[in-house]
Amino acid sequence: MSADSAAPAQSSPRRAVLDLSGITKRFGGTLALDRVDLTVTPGSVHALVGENGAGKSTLGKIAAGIYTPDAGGISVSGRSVGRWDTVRAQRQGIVMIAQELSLVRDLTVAQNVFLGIEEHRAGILRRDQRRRFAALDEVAQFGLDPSARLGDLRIADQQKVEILRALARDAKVIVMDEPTSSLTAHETQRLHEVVRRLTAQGRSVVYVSHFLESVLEVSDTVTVMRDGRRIRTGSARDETKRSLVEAMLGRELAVTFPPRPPAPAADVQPLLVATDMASDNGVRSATLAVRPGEIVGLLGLVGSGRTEIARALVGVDRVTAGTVVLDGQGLGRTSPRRSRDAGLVMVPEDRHGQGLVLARSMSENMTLAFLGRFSRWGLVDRRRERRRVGELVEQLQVRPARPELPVQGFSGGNQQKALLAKWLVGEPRLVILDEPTRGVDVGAKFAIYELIVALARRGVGVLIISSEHEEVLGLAHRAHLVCAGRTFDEVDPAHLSPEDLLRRLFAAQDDAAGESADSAAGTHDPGLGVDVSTSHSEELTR
Amino acid sequence: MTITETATPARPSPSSTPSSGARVLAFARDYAALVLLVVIFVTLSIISSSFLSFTNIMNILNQNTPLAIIAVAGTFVIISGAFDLSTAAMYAVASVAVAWMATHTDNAALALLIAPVLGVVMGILNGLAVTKLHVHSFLATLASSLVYKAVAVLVTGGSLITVTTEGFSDLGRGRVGGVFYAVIVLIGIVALGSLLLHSSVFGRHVFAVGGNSDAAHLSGVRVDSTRVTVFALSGLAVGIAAAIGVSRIASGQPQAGAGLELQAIAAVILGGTSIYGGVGAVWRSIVGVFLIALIGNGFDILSVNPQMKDLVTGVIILAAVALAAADRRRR
Amino acid sequence: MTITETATPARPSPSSTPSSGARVLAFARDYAALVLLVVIFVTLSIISSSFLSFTNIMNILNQNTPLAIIAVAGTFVIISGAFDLSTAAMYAVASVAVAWMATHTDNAALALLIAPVLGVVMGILNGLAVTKLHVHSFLATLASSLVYKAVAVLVTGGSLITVTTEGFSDLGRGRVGGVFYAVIVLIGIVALGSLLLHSSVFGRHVFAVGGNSDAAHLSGVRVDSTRVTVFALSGLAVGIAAAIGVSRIASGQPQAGAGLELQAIAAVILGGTSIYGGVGAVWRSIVGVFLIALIGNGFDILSVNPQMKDLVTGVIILAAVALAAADRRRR
Amino acid sequence: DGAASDDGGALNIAVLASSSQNGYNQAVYEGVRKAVEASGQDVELKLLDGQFDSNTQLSQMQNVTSGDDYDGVVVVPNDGVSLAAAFPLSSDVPVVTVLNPIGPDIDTMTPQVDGVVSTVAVSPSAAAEKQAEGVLEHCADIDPCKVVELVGNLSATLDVARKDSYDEVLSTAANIEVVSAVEGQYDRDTSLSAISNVLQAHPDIDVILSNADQQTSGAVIALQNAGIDPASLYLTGGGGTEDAVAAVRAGTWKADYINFPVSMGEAAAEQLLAAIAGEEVTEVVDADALGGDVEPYATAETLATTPDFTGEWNG
Ligand SMILES: Nc1ncnc2c1ncn2[C@@H]1O[C@H](COP(=O)(O)OP(=O)(O)OP(=O)(O)O)[C@@H](O)[C@H]1O
Ligand SMILES: Nc1ncnc2c1ncn2[C@@H]1O[C@H](COP(=O)(O)OP(=O)(O)OP(=O)(O)O)[C@@H](O)[C@H]1O
Ligand SMILES: [Mg+2]
Ligand SMILES: [Mg+2]
Repeated sequence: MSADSAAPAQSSPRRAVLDLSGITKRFGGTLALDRVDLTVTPGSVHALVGENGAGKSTLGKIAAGIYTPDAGGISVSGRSVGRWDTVRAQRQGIVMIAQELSLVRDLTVAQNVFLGIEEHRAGILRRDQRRRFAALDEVAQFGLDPSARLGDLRIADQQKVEILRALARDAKVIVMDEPTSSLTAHETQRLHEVVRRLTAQGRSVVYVSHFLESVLEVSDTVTVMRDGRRIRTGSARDETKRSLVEAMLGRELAVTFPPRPPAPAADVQPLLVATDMASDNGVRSATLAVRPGEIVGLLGLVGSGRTEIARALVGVDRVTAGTVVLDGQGLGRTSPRRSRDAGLVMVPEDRHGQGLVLARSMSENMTLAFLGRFSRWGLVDRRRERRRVGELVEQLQVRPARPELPVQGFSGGNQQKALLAKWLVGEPRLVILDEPTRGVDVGAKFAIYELIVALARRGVGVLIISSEHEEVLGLAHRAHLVCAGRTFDEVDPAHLSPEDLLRRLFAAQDDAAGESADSAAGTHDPGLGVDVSTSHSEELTR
Repeated sequence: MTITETATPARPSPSSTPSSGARVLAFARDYAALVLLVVIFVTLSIISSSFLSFTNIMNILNQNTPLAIIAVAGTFVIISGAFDLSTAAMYAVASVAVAWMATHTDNAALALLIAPVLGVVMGILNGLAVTKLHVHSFLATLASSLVYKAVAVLVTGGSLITVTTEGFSDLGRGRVGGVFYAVIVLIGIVALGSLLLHSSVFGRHVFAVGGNSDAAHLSGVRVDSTRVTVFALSGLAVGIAAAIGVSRIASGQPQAGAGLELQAIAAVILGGTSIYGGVGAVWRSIVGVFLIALIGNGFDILSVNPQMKDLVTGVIILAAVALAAADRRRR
Repeated sequence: MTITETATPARPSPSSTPSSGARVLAFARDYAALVLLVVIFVTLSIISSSFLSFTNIMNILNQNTPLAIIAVAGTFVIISGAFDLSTAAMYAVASVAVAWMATHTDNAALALLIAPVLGVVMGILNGLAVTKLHVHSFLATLASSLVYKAVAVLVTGGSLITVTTEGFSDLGRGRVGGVFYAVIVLIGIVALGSLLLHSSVFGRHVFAVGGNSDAAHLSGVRVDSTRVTVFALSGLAVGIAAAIGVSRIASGQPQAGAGLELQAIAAVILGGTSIYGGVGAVWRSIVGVFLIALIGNGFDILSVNPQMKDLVTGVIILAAVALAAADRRRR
Repeated sequence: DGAASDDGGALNIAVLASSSQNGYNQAVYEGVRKAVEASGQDVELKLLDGQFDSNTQLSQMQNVTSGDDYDGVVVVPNDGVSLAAAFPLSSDVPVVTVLNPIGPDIDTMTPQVDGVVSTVAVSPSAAAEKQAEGVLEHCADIDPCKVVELVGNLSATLDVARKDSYDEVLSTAANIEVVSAVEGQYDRDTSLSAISNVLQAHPDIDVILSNADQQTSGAVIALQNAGIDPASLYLTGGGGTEDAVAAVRAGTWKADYINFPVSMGEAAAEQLLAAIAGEEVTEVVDADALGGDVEPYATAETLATTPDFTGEWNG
């Protein structure tokens, strides 16, 4: 896409490029949107904020033609649209980056990006996709390999593919629904640069996010939603994080971390000790320990292997070297089942892929892992189940509080809450939380922080992984730094600034790259192939 | 944990006010096959005086007992995200084995008992093929059905084994108070199957495996053994069905059961159990079986050209499906 | 400008420096059916002196042309994430229609042409049933196949129509330079099918729809019309196959093609196309068809007890599948 | 519906086809209809489709004989052994069976179970033996005489019995060599493939012994494809379809075992009407005798004596 091609050609710059009026949408008994208006002007960033289930994604999907509204009108560049679906929306220049990744795993990166807009001659594909991809990447600078199979990419990279796909469409309006939920702060900055470049070309962005700092930084206008209604729309300059939170939640909230529980004494016998652990999925050497009542963080860049360490600890991946000791007992060959029975559980980061059974009710999902506690002679005791689920729904503020509904109908944040609840049901002794607050609104985020702290107070060990490094820095007693599948240092989060942390992580990554260049003659090594062609130091100094 | 949320504005109450028209539509969608079953039942009662009689209803139930039993277990298989295309072949093996045993031991009970035992063994083999070879059940059971069928043919050399053993036909033909034993067995199996699927831990695991096997695995569900058990159940059901069927016709042959596999799957899906796995119910499969059975019975008791039967059956299946899709925009 | 993320550790890439043993395994996994095809081919060449001759190879090709043509289109259907269980019924309708037309118009070309036309029409109807009724293709095509089959029966009253029209059998039996016309048609269809699937925009969309229809929809791919087109292609292929088949045996009957539907699906999956959709290739289906065909040919020329054929076929399918699963942990 | 009473004296007769979608069954039904019309009685016929399934047909037999809806039944058993399970019937409705006997022995034509008043059939083994005897005769001067057996379906009782009879008869002649036995599945295409394949290994066969006309038709195409004149072999089939009769007259086939399904239907209906009327019934109607002057084990010579006969069905 070229920079000068899509300058909007209307007379008045104030005329709306996209105008939604009186949009109402109902799902079964839930009123997701109630007469919502939204006006997007050319060359601007319009942010949507609101707590989980407020209706932001639904509104975005209606704009992009994914859902049909029950009532209300849509007009593009002043003209009211008739039938509205994704094909028509794209033709009119409205595209969406959906909150839940929606890509074709078995196609390549480039094939995904250009899906639906392939260049062809008489229906036969042209072969110069690389050139086209390179031109696109010029803008975004994500540096993805266009011929990599999508399913082999890590989640953060998949999210970049989603972004590229939207950019490739030469759209007038891009709806970005939580585009940065898997991105690091660094990548988020890059995305914001892209957004600014787009608006400079006269394009518009609808930006949905729970990261209120990002919202304030990048947007021109902010619309606050609550319970399917628009609360207010105003200039971002007039808002503060505090004012947004208040409008979203209808109450005030101190957006900080709850006080850390007291750290256990150093001589307390650790619950879990991993020594030089390696796995068949990329962990090369992990050494860490978690004591009862202790919150331990794993800090690393995207793809550093934090998730893989967690997977190996609970037995999803096979441990190939080193030892894992739980309660002073070697675990031997583990499986998620054995870990669970021993009180060691993991909340996975990919809630759709590995977390939830989407077609089943929230209640069934919550009790799945610990069904034994709700059953006798192999039969489920529904009363006991209902009572416990009710407590958790209440505690985690699930909206709507109807756990009997299929979990797929819940908003992203509420699904995340269900995922947490699923593992808390069984009162585990050690919890590994992988990105526990992804897609969760500020209010619920705070609730989850409190929950984590409360767990630790009760003597549960917590191992937390988050790409929002501040979360780890704000909650953990200790943290291990991770790079290239290795834990290489231990830090005191209370005395580490995010900037220092990033510097150390990048430095370690460069070392790892150099080291593997020395050890392997080729560009890959068998355990964790590392491409040595570029270094990050330049990146950091920019 | 203490975040209290006092200032939350009232939310739309969960069951808030869908119109009555919408409610009818939603009902039709969820219970399409049942609705059609009732419609056909009432229609047949009106247009044929022979339809609504105890013996006719009993006949319909009795005739479809083997298929219904297989469909009950098939519900588990499909909910777990798999197919069992080998039910017809397992039926053939079980039939032949029962007949062979009966003629060789002259012990009816022993002979009939071998069917469920063999069924479970074949089902477990299916399950192992699926889980150990990591192959989709469609292909695995298609292959195993070739093998099983061939075994049935080789055992008998292709011919039929007639059974004259005393008491052998009691199971298939006997009744108490006008009700066939077989129908009583079916009712028992439906009750047990429903309990197992909808109220047991195992049933929950079946739903979870079919809905998202990765999530199930991470939750500590023994995914592979759940799968194997489901196939074993299917084999067990086929064995019981075969015992009833062979007992009824007092002969076993390798062609027995031909076509059962697709009929059973069709009945399960027609009832509304999702072919994608993770969603379904035992009663739905029973509705599916008897919806098709009623059409067949109607053709038999009305003087209509039987060549039209398939046409009508096809159209009614599509109607059920269209009804279920009413109001649905996207899948 | 710097490309930033290249230094992130890549996951163990599947093709990075594996040992030669691992490479053999990986090859076996990806080309399991092909490997077995070659093994069986070589074995038959050694143990039977009649196997490896031009006429025998030509025979095998020729005999399986209809199935292979259907499997080529079936590849599209399965990659798009669907099933077409109505191919046998469409084959029956097309057969009967061709024979009827031939005897009534005495124009061979016209009669043969009606088969692909009817096939496309029936295919489109299947596609519409699947997309408009939002029903899984398994059930939709099962239902439509009942309807189609019934139509074929009603047209002929169940009996056979013998065709004596001049030149009618040229398509099925004629050859040029020893090569059957039908085989040439097949080669053309394989070439066109490969081009369409692997190099065209439509083919790309078929993969996308099968891989993740939501993503395809979000990308602005016309998912429904892609689906309908895929079913239309299946109907077209069945029509061409039926024209060849009927031309060859100079007669049409409603039983024609029985069993084709499962054979075609089995061949496609056996070749290695994923039943989950999104992954596959045309050549794989051809391998699947001829793998099974070689087994049949072997039995016929070796004079082995034909009752063993199914057993051997089943075992070889399982072997292919086990080979493909070698080294694979998770599906 | 009460039968005789409600319909003002009309008789209700059920025809249980093994499959209503099959040409042979249709021909039998047509014969039944003809005979009923010829009788001048007021008769309602009801055709039921057994879907080639033993259990379905068993249920249908039980259904039509459980009440007083029907006055009589003509059945083409899908499997006469399994169908015996329906007997004794719960009412004394007379049953006439066509094509196969009902009872444990598929070669015993005299009624084996109570309720069957007449059997219109021939013993399959006897018919197969006669076919094989034709081969013996043809092979008398050929040594070795290479025979291919093309049998319907070797997982079906009747076809297994036929093959056994073939083998038994053919084994009596030392010069006869059965080089291959393949399944034809009553289908032209399947037989075409099977014989094409066999010809690769045995291009010099002398005889194709098939139990069904469809299969022989397929074999003819295979021979033609291989450049072999079908008339140079001894080809035989079974069924007496129009195509087969024409082929035997033309000399392409040497023989065919002719069935008379329409006449069999007629005979069955006649016997049934007699039974209903309380008249004397012929327990065993030899189906081979129903062709009148037409010799069932037909060759070009025997057919020459009945130039008008074209076959009673096609399928
Ligand atoms: N497909 C659906 N089926 C049923 N209910 C739905 C569906 N999609 C959304 N809802 C409901 O609509 C409401 C709004 O959901 P939506 O996804 O728009 O929230 P959101 O503002 O994007 O929340 P989050 O921040 O958690 O992503 C929720 O109550 C949700 O349960
Ligand atoms: N090839 C693969 N095999 C198994 N699991 C994989 C594979 N690729 C990705 N995953 C899983 O997908 C998820 C996302 O992985 P990803 O590499 O994006 O992790 P991350 O969160 O970005 O970084 P980190 O490894 O530091 O946690 C993880 O659960 C990971 O285990
Ligand atoms: Mg959302
Ligand atoms: Mg991670």
